[in-house]
Amino acid sequence: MESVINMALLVFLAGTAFAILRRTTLFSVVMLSGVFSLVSAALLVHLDAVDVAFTEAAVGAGVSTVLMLSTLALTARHEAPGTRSRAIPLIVVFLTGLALVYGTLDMPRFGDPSAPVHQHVAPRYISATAHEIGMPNIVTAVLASYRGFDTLGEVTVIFTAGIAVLLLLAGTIREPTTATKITAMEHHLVLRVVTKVLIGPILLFALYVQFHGDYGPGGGFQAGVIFAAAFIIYALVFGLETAGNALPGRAVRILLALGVLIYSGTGVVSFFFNKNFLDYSVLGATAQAGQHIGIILVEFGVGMTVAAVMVSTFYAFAGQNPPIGDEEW
Amino acid sequence: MIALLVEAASWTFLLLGAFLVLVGALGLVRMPDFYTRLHPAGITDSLGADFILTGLVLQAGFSLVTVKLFLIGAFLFFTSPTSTHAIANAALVAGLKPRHAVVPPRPPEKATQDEEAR
Amino acid sequence: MISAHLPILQVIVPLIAAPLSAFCRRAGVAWYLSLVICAVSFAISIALLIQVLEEGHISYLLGSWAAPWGIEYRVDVVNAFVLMIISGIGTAVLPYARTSIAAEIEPHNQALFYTAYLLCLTGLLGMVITGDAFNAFVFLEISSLSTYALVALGAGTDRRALSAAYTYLVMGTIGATFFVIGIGLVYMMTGTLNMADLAARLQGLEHNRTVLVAFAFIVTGIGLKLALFPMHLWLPNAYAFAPSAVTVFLAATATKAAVYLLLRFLFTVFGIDYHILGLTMTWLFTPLALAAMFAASTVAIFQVELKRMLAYSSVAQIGYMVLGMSFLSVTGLTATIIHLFNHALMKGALFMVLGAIVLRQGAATFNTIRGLGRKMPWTMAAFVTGGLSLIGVPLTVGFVSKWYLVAAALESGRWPLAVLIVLSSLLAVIYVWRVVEAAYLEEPPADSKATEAPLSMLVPTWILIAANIYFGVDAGLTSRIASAGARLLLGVAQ
Amino acid sequence: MEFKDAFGLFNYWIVIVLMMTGLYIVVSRGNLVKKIVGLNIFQTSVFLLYISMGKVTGGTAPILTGKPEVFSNPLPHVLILTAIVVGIATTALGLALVVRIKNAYNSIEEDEIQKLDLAAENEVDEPGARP
Amino acid sequence: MSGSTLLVLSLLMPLAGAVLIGLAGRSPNLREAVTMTTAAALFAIVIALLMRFNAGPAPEVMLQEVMPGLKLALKIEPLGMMFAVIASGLWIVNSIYSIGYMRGNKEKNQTRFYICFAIAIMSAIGVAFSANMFTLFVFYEVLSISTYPLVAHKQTPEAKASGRTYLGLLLGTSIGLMMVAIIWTWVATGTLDFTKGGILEGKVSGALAPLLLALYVCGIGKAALMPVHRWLPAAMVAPTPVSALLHAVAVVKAGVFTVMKVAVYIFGVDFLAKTGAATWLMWLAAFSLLAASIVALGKSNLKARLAYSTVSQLSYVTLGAALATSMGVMGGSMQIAMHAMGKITLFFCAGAIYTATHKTEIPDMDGLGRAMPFTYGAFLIGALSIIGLPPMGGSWSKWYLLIATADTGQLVMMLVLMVSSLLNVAYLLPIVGRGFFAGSDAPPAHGAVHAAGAAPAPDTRLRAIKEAPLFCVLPPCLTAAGCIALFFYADSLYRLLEPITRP
Amino acid sequence: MFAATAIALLVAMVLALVRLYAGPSLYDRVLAANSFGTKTVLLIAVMGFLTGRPDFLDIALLYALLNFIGTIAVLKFFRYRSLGDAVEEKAASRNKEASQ
Amino acid sequence: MRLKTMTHTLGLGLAMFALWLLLSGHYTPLLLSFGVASCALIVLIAARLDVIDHEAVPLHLSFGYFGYLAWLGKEIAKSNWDVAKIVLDPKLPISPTMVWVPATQRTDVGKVIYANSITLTPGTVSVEIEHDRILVHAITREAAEGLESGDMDRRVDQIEAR
Repeated sequence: MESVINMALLVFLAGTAFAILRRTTLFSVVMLSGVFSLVSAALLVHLDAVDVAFTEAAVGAGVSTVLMLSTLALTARHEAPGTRSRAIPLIVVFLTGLALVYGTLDMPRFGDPSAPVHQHVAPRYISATAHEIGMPNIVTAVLASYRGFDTLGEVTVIFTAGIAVLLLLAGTIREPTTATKITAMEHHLVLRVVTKVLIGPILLFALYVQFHGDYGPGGGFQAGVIFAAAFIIYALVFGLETAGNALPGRAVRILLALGVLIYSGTGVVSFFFNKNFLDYSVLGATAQAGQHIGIILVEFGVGMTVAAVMVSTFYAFAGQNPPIGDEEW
Repeated sequence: MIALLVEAASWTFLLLGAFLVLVGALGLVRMPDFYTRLHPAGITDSLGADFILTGLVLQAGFSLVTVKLFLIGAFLFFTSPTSTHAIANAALVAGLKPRHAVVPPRPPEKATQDEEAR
Repeated sequence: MISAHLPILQVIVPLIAAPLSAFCRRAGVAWYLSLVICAVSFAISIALLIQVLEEGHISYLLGSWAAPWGIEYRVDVVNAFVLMIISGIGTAVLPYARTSIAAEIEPHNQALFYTAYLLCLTGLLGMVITGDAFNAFVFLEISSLSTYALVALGAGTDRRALSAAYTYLVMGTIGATFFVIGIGLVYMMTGTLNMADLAARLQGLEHNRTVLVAFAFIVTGIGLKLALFPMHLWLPNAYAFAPSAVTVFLAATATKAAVYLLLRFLFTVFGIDYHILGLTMTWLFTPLALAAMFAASTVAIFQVELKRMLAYSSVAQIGYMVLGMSFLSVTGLTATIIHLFNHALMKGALFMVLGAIVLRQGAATFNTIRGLGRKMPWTMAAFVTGGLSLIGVPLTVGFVSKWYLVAAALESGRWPLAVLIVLSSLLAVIYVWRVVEAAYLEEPPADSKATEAPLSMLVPTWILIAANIYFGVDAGLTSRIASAGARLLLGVAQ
Repeated sequence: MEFKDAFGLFNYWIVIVLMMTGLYIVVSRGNLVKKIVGLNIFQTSVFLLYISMGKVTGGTAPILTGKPEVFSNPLPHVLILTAIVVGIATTALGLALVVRIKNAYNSIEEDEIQKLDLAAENEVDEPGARP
Repeated sequence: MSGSTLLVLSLLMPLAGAVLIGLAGRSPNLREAVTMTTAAALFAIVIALLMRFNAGPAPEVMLQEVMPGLKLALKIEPLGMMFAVIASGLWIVNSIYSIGYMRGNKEKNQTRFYICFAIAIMSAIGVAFSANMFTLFVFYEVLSISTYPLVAHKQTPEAKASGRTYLGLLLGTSIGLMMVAIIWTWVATGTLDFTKGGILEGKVSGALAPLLLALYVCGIGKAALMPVHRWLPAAMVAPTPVSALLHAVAVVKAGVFTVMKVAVYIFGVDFLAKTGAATWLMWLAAFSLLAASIVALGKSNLKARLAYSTVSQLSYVTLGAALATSMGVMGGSMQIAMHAMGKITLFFCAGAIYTATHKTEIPDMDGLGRAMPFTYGAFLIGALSIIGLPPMGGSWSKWYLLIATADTGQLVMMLVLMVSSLLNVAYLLPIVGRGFFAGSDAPPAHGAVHAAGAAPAPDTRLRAIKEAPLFCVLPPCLTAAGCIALFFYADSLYRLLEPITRP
Repeated sequence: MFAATAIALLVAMVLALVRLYAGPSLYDRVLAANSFGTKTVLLIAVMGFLTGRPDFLDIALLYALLNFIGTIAVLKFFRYRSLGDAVEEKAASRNKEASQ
Repeated sequence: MRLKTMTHTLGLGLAMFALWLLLSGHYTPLLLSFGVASCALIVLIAARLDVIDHEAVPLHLSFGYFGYLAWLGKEIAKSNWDVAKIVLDPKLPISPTMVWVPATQRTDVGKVIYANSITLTPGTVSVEIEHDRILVHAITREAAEGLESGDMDRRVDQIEAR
């Protein structure tokens, strides 16, 4: 049964990928790519990677789609018919694929418990997390503590992206005009009411995910995305200007940086106890408690930066002047 | 005994739900135009989803899982008609004409109870 | 106490400074902060290098988790040297950047520019210092992402910066993804990500096909990042249209970090005994390096825009570095490592000169430099000196590199290669001399109002030029370090 | 190779097909948005490759339940979490670039942009030309 | 002052001169005074060094260890000492001449000219005193680069093209071939020091030795051996003092000097003789010698003819080295000095003619000798020296070379030398002859075209011509005298060089 | 039984994909994508039970949420050609036409 | 702050905390305090976003709402069955119709509930909402007529107690 679902989802993915290749309407492409993420997230759940699935769904199906749609709104709807030769790319890709297939021949079989990956390093995480970190979610433990520095890097990556988007787009954000309110969807009765009702629960869900990352799937990153989603939906329905008044871009920029500082600051604290960077064990009475506090702190930093980056990126994209001129859909 | 009953009920719900979802999807493919496709899609969203979730709730017994299943259900209950309405509305506004129905003309205004939007 | 934490401070000092600088509203404040931070970073790298030279390698456990379970920073003479190059250039660029950036970038972006700059520095330092394969990827991406943005900032003067940045982004991401695939495959066969641990566990897997493919993907991935011919197509435009200060920084550091990564993976992770290594070197790296040296230099000759000309020259120079590795000998690797340093010095200086010309003339083409030898004597003198270094004239660093490279070729008995190496450097004579001719032997246009570049740009330029000469006249230190690094990589006793 | 063996690799093969489809979209299409989509697919497929290798048959998600169970390997999950973030960061940046390119060139087709760039390059030769 | 200080000073002096010239650029008189003073001071230093060298142990100094084992070092040995004396001595004369020529022709960018000139002299001295092949290579390159602005001095398209050829060939061959050869030597022997008897023996197999020698000799583009001689005629567009510098003072001399050094101190005469590595070189030199002479015969441009003459004469030096005997080495080395003195005279004269009349073509110069007796007299002496007739210095070098061919039994070579001398006579003496005797009444054949127009009558034309300015005429007279002096004082030169020919 | 449900959902997903690919109008695609999303939510919920770890419903919840936001974004995109506050003449005029 | 807003705020906070307790499943002091902090934060943000009003916190709906839900469930089941039959019928017996139906609710929330109820019952989809009427697309004539009877409209009216 498991392999049937597995296969089915994989085939879905392949089908979707081919569809993306074939379609020239960019809108379809974007929708299909959202579906691709959604299916791969389902597959990730199936492969026991719940945290990853959580993230992939939030990112691939959520954030990417919104960003791509904004881009489409500002650029073009159709792909121009290709003029370039496709033989060379095909050959290159085919050879690359062939190389990879060749590489699979010596791989351990799928799901093989005796594969080398399951023999070294990972078993220790599984066996030691309970007493060293003291939280059920091993992924969070590894993410935030054993390989906490990777995650600091990850936060820096997302911070970089936030800064980069600001650098690229902040200069072309349009000044709000008096007419802007018209296009807020406020007059859309159903949307307005439902959104108002949902914002609270969405925010709550975000914070729930933020603080329960130790116990189940989730954590700062996912929480940040959901948190930002609440703002995005608010901005979609009530207009960017309203959203900007409630949460100004400058404040977002501060939060953006603050998150990274919280994370790295948590690491720096260890210095004062003459411990290595990111050694949380000094933060609490016992090493385990220290780890727990440390992880909560860094996850908080992650969440803050991620949410701020998402919001500021959305602001930057949505605030662009759409090009003049139209083309038929 | 009770357990067996619950099990049986859960099966029924799940299978019924699965059936409805399938029917909905089939309808989505079969129906001739956009507006008619909205209806079978609604099957999946409403009863299909609810049945499956109910079946799962019965499996889970009363626990945190139940709460979450319930929340999913509630969320879908709120959002799915909203989305459907929004899509339909967008299509109409954009000028997509139903193929098998005429958009009736706007009846004359009855009263001027304006300023509804806040 | 602080000296125990030097390895991590090397990375987190700029990392923490980056968000701090994002708070700065005024570009000037951000600039001061960046300058101080870069200087500190440079000091740290020098301290690390000294420490490493005295004590051998340093290992720093992040979060105090023991090595294969946690992430380890592992500093040895090779990466300490590269760290020094990166942070040194990073510091040298800043005084220069202030004037240059103020002229080339839209005002509202100037403050954030320094944040991106610090992030780029963080990324480069992080990917070089780390002893963990995946961590290297993460920091590689930090540097890449910030680089894309920095390159795109050139749009303030030329829109082509945007398309260049885009191409760079696509190619860079493909490269990074290949790298990740490769790491995934080796992880699959070994269960570890720590480089030293990987090296140990890859023993006995020499003929494993998965590992072989992993090798291929890692090499290709890094190859894309370091613009190994023919995967260099992103580089010329990216360098040509980025803001001048960014070009200086990138040309002098970015590919260096990638070359380092390649060295690390080839020699430390897969190891000199890896059966396919020799074949790869002989049949892949040597021809590609030669092709880079000749094709890119030839293309450089026909460029009108000087930045792009030097960018192509960089591709050729990367060919030298790769060729050095391909000899698999101490001398060859010494050539590669020392050329990392030397090339940073000469390209840094040359691009600085071009930046100064851009500042005064609006662009650096053969058209705008006519007669500049008289109008901007110091600037052009710097160009000539740097150009001589690029050609490999004695008493410049370029000569030192070439010396080791040719010696390596002759040592290995492949003397035709030696001839090819010097022949390709003759191509450099042609393109450098085109500039010299235009600047000195042509009269400036009558209405030319060009004046000498400001001191803030001249001084860093001449510092690098002086370094070009100094390390060309006294290459004892650099060649000792480089050869120690080469021995380390090859596992030869000192 | 036995059938069972081949089946054990089948998962990987499909993942490879996915990766290559993504890569093909990137290298063969000229539309800048579609390229980004292709990159996304490429990267997502790589994520699947990692996660596939972490899967243990009969295992379960690496969240301790207090019961002795077989867990799938948590490390690939951690790595991929990071990689996903990198992916979205790249996508956001790429799309921002596309928007700027559209503003500057009024096109998001690589071929047209190259043509415009080439024209600009040829202009440089003319005296006094400033790009 | 110690010998090593003097050595360093011999490099610093022209360098300091260059800097001072740059500073004094605003005032031509001051600038030229600085040049002259520097030249004189340098000559004094070199002479002091010569005396010290004759008196005791050779002064040496280590400047800098560039790479482990690779040193920048100076050391005096006979050949270098001779070269240094020639270069520094002729610089004085050349400076005087430059002042006259540059002012007379109102050249632009004179400051650049003098600066580059000083640097070129500095590098020539460096080449002369190099203690190892690396140091020599360094100065060799500096010399190439510093003379480039001199060659391209006029900045006309033609000058630029010549500059390109000049630099391209010199840098190309030196980096492309000589550097490989040097590194090869380094890899094979681990040293680059100039050592009596050579360093390669036993380190490089006999089969590879010719190849290595080929890399060296072809790499030394400045020696203008036939396939790589193109730069030399091309460089004729430069002002005449530059030509003098190139042909006599520094550049080509540095080239053949390097060939000599390589033959004597890197390969070692014995090693060359034993392996026969230089046999091909001997034939190439012979070919180059004759071919260049024949080409020279066909050139009607005076400077071009002199240039090809240089190509030919330089081959004598190479031939001397290639003969691989002590007499050959002696003859070749002497030829460096003798040719320098002779050729500089000829170029000075050519320049003087140009300054006075703006004529460059030999057929146009009929009868000029009568108007410019000093110039033509000097020219005659220089020509005779080049040809190798007593009582001019040039006869000694030819003599030793002949002995060498006889020693080694290379009768063909002996024949070549003789034929070459005849050719020398054929392309040099007619110039003098026409200067004094031709065209006294009739307008020159080639001048017919312009005589047809408003050109003044030949007599008035000739009468209008006077000797070039004093600064242009005095130097050739001095060097012509030098040619004669060298004949009588060749003995001291012989004694100076004698140690290198001893095994 | 979970398996049967899962398979039914998978088949339904295929059908939704067919509609998504076939279109023909863009609204059909949005509808199909939305419907696909709902099915994924259900599938994940079921899969949680199938693998015996039903405590991953957070993910399903997240999907439901994102599905909603995605749809709203798409619609806004259609209607105003921008996710911001752009005033778009054509959309406004279309609006008028449609309502008359 | 007016009393009404106060109650709404309080209502939101309490509702959120209840939701937290339901979701959390971990009742340690640490997490409970996180819960309280979270709810406070949400209320703060909601206030800043200006979404605390009777629409976001529909306290004014009477308990009749739950009765209505039950009725709606029944209706949904019925119409599901109808549409399923149509889909499975090889002839596809549809007769798409669009009609305006009156919406007599006083508040927007009421109208939204009505419109969403229409959409939730398969066979009818609300396409546009005007001041006092809703444009409905029905898959069959019968479904449209069922709505036009006004039964659902009235029931929604009733739950608007205040």
